[in-house]
Amino acid sequence: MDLESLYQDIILDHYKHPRGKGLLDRPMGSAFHVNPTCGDEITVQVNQDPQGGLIIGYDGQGCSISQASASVLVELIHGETIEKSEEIRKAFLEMMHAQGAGDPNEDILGDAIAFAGVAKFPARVKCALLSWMALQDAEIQAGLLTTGEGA
Amino acid sequence: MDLESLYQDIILDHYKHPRGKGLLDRPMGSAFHVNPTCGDEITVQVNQDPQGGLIIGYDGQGCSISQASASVLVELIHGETIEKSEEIRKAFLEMMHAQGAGDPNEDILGDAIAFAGVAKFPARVKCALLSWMALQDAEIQAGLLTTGEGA
Amino acid sequence: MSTLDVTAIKADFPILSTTVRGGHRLVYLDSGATSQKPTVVLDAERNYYEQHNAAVHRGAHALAELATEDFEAARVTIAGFVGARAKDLVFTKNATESLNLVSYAFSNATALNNRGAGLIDPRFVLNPGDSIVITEMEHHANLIPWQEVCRKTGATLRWIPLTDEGRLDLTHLEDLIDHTTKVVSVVHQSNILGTINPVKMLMDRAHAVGAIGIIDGCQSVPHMPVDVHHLGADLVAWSGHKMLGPTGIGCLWGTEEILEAMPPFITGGSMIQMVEMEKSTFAPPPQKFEAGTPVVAQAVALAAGARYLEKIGMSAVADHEFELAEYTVDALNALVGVRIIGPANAHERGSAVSFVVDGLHPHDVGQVLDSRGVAVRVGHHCAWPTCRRFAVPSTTRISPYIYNDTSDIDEAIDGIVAAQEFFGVK
Amino acid sequence: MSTLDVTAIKADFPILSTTVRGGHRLVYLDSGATSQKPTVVLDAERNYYEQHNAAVHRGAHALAELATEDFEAARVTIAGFVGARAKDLVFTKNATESLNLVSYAFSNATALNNRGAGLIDPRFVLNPGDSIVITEMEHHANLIPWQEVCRKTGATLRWIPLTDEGRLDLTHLEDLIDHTTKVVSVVHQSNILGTINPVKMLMDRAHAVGAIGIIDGCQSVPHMPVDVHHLGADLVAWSGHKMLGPTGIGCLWGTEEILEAMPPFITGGSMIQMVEMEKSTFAPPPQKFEAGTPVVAQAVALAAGARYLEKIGMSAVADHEFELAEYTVDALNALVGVRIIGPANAHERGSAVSFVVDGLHPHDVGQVLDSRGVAVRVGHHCAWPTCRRFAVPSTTRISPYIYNDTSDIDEAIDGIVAAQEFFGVK
Ligand SMILES: Cc1ncc(COP(=O)(O)O)c(C=O)c1O
Ligand SMILES: Cc1ncc(COP(=O)(O)O)c(C=O)c1O
Repeated sequence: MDLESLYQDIILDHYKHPRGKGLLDRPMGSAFHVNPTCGDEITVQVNQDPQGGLIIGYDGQGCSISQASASVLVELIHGETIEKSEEIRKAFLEMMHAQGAGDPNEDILGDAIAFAGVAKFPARVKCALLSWMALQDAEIQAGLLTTGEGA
Repeated sequence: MDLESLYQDIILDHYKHPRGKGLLDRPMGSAFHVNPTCGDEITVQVNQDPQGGLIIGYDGQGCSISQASASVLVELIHGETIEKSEEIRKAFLEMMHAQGAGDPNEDILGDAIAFAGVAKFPARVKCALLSWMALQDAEIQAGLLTTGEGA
Repeated sequence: MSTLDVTAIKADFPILSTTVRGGHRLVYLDSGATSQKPTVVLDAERNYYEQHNAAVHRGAHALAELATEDFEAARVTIAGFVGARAKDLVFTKNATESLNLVSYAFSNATALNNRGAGLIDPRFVLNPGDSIVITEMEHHANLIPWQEVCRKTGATLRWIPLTDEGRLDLTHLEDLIDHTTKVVSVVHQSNILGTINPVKMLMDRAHAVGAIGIIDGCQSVPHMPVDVHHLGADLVAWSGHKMLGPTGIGCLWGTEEILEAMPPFITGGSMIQMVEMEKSTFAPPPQKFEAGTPVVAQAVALAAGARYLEKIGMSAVADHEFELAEYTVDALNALVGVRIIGPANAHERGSAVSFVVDGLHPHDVGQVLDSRGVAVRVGHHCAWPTCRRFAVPSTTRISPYIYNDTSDIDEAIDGIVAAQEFFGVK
Repeated sequence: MSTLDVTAIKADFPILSTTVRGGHRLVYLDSGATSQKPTVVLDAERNYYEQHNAAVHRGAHALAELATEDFEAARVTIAGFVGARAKDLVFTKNATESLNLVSYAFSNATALNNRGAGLIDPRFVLNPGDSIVITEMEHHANLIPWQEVCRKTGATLRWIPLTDEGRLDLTHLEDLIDHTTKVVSVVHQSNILGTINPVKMLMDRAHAVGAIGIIDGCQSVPHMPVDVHHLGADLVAWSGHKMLGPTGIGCLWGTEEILEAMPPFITGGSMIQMVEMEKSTFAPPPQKFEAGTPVVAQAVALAAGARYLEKIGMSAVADHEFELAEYTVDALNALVGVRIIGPANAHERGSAVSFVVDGLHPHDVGQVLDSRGVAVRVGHHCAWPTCRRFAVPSTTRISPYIYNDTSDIDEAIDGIVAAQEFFGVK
């Protein structure tokens, strides 16, 4: 097995140098998710600026994949509209469920495209998705999204 | 398979012409047993005459083996002392658990020796033992036997 | 004419070419109790152990991934077999556990509610005055759990009585299933009488009074096309070993909504979300109901059994069984001194046919058949109250499956006549 | 020097000669989760289906007799493996069910008692003020069932805390297990820490205060000689799949007296004495606890596994594991940046060894090992509170068995170093 296809340099870089880690002061929405099989934890929070741009905060502990994924999430979603955020989130989910097949859109996914290799490791897909699931819940809690939308 | 080795003539005869069937007026001990897999039922009752001889009554419904066995039981136990009754009961149990091997004592078992063939059919052993188990319980209830003795 | 190639099917079941009782060809007519297993099922189980065996849902290594994939793929297949989604299918060890899982939802919810322990769905809380409705033809597995729930909660058990021909007597249905009713749990196809019940109507009636509707599909899922969505039930239970699968696996299908609402039954590892010494939270269904190491190899093997049945086609299976039912019923009706317990015609009935022989005890009938290599079941078939209803201590039951043809039924019929002759009741 | 011929043993396990992740020899070090199966076990299961399969305890035909004999002979073998009598051994689907069977004895007895439903043994009735004592190193299977019992009855859950080296802190034992205590349920050998607990002393303390003593033997029965009578417990639970057996079978041993006294758990067919629509009475143990079609083929296969282990000899197995434990602990202690969670020496511990690597998450350690063909478990090992106690989110665990030797441990150690290098934490 090719460890490098899983642990792309971008992932290791985000893992070692997480972007935008930290919680918000008074979040509109906040969601805490755990991976019940390994105990990894993540809290994702959202606010919205007056122009409709999302403000994302997060904190957590876990493996390289889950932490790097959260860092990439902030980089991609921070400042975007809720519509754009949904577009990115759905593209990420689709990529992670494609088991390594599919044709992820680099324009939308940016650095997140590095996670395409993770999709080949079913046990790690959950790690990569942890923060994205929490994001959705935080957005629902903030009233920016209605339940069940997309998923 | 040899049906005749199971259904000895003696057994069929007892089945068709049960000896001493009927319940006692005021039994000292009475036990009702069922075979939970097929619903066969038997009630065995005991009294003791002034000389210490056992008086047995019974009623029941079930297959040829269980009913013939009860009839043989009455024939063997009726009028015997409790000690003799125990000797016979234990010899019968031993024969039924010998799976067709062993060397049953015809002097003690009389007609009951015909059940030696039944011991080769595990599913029918329970049928043959039904009344004998009830006998033991009835004797315990009558105070003629203490719990756990023998079994 | 049956569309099934029974000779070819028989060849797929190694045990059916064995002999018993000193050289007699095995004529297996006890599939209502448990079915035999085709080679593909045995191979699937063995291959799993020899190639992929590992703990599922837990490991991150290669084998654990393969084992998890096998297990969840099996869930998709078995759910698909009854028209369901994988996430609505719970694996248990047998149908009995499936039904207990449901009955315990009620006793657990009631106990928790009585102690004020959290938010409990009121549909599962039972009080004295509430009623649970079953039928007089239930297998013990769909009777005793409800008796126990009643003992623990004070609810009352009611049952739909039977007509003399072995069908549900629906005369007083509106009084039996009324506003006090919180559970209606009925067998789809009786394992002792063979009767096929109008379950959709009963489930609709259950829902009309706000009760939860449960179906025991043990004898229907293996024998006819079943789409859980057409049954109208909230929950359907059945067993793997009666549909070509191994022992040790049962199924419970439920609507997403009901499975979410039900409290867990067996608790422990793999069914949790978060655990502290003081308290835990639970995973969503189906995991919530699958505590501990699940029945992985059994699921993989059962999926192979489901695929085998699908290849034959469940409509073809049902047609075949209808023919066998008709043939058996006609043959038994033609015998002097033999009485069918249950519908004496093939209308709305399965191929399991119970009967009694005048002057002969079922054990003795079964013994004579057995001496000829014919395996049938004798006893109360875990439906003792049904026997009582028909005033018989027990019955003899012929229950064929896809690997039986009319020649097997003939063997049984010949055996019955032989028994009558042997015991001199003819 | 190990007395086990590991090369010969390996050859009996087909899966151990497969390769994973593109040609790597499989180094299976996840036996704490589930063991692999030798050919004799797979053969036993298959032969059962191909030659004897039928419903047990129910039929009167030839196959039913053979199947029943197989099943009950398996019970004798498996009971004998732990020095017990067959009649005191109950088959379940896994250890989790075994432990739930016990915990439900308490919640069921309490519910029945609260409704005045019959004569209930007061030892099983729990009230607010009563306590249940476990340890801080329990598997979720011996934690959550008791949490649930407490939620349903108002009893209080207490636990024996741990020392920093991963042993029970018995300082306040007399206060923890006191006159309020009705249950003491402890793990014999921890699946996460490897610690072997002084269970006899704990059971004696339980009995001194009149509590019922229960042992989770999941990680001891497969790994050392266990005679249930020497443990001093009332009940011992374990799983088949961790001792060479198939998935889908668990065991519960109990003293005759306790099994008689406990109310049933799962109810239905085959566990009854007499059934009417209104009420039922139950069979004596073990049948009372085995409702429905039992795990027949699984019992037959597990018996073959037990015989395989007996042939090796459980003392030899324990010696072998002690050596592997010592070797593993020493090797891990010698690594820079690696910390063992649990006893860091081989005294009173099993061969399952958990550890964390500074700067590396267990998932990532496991992934690197996996890429080299080494299968270990990462996560909280269903003992989440134990992880919390040691302030780690999860651990990596090496857990060998009879088919592993020191060369397998070496592969794991090399993999850990490789992981440190890959992630640049060394
Ligand atoms: C100590 C311990 N207890 C209980 C269990 C639960 O066993 P099972 O999953 O077979 O029910 C396990 C294994 O997972 C264990 O290691
Ligand atoms: C109608 C019916 N319900 C329930 C059961 C119980 O199934 P199991 O024994 O597999 O739990 C059976 C079979 O025995 C059955 O025929």
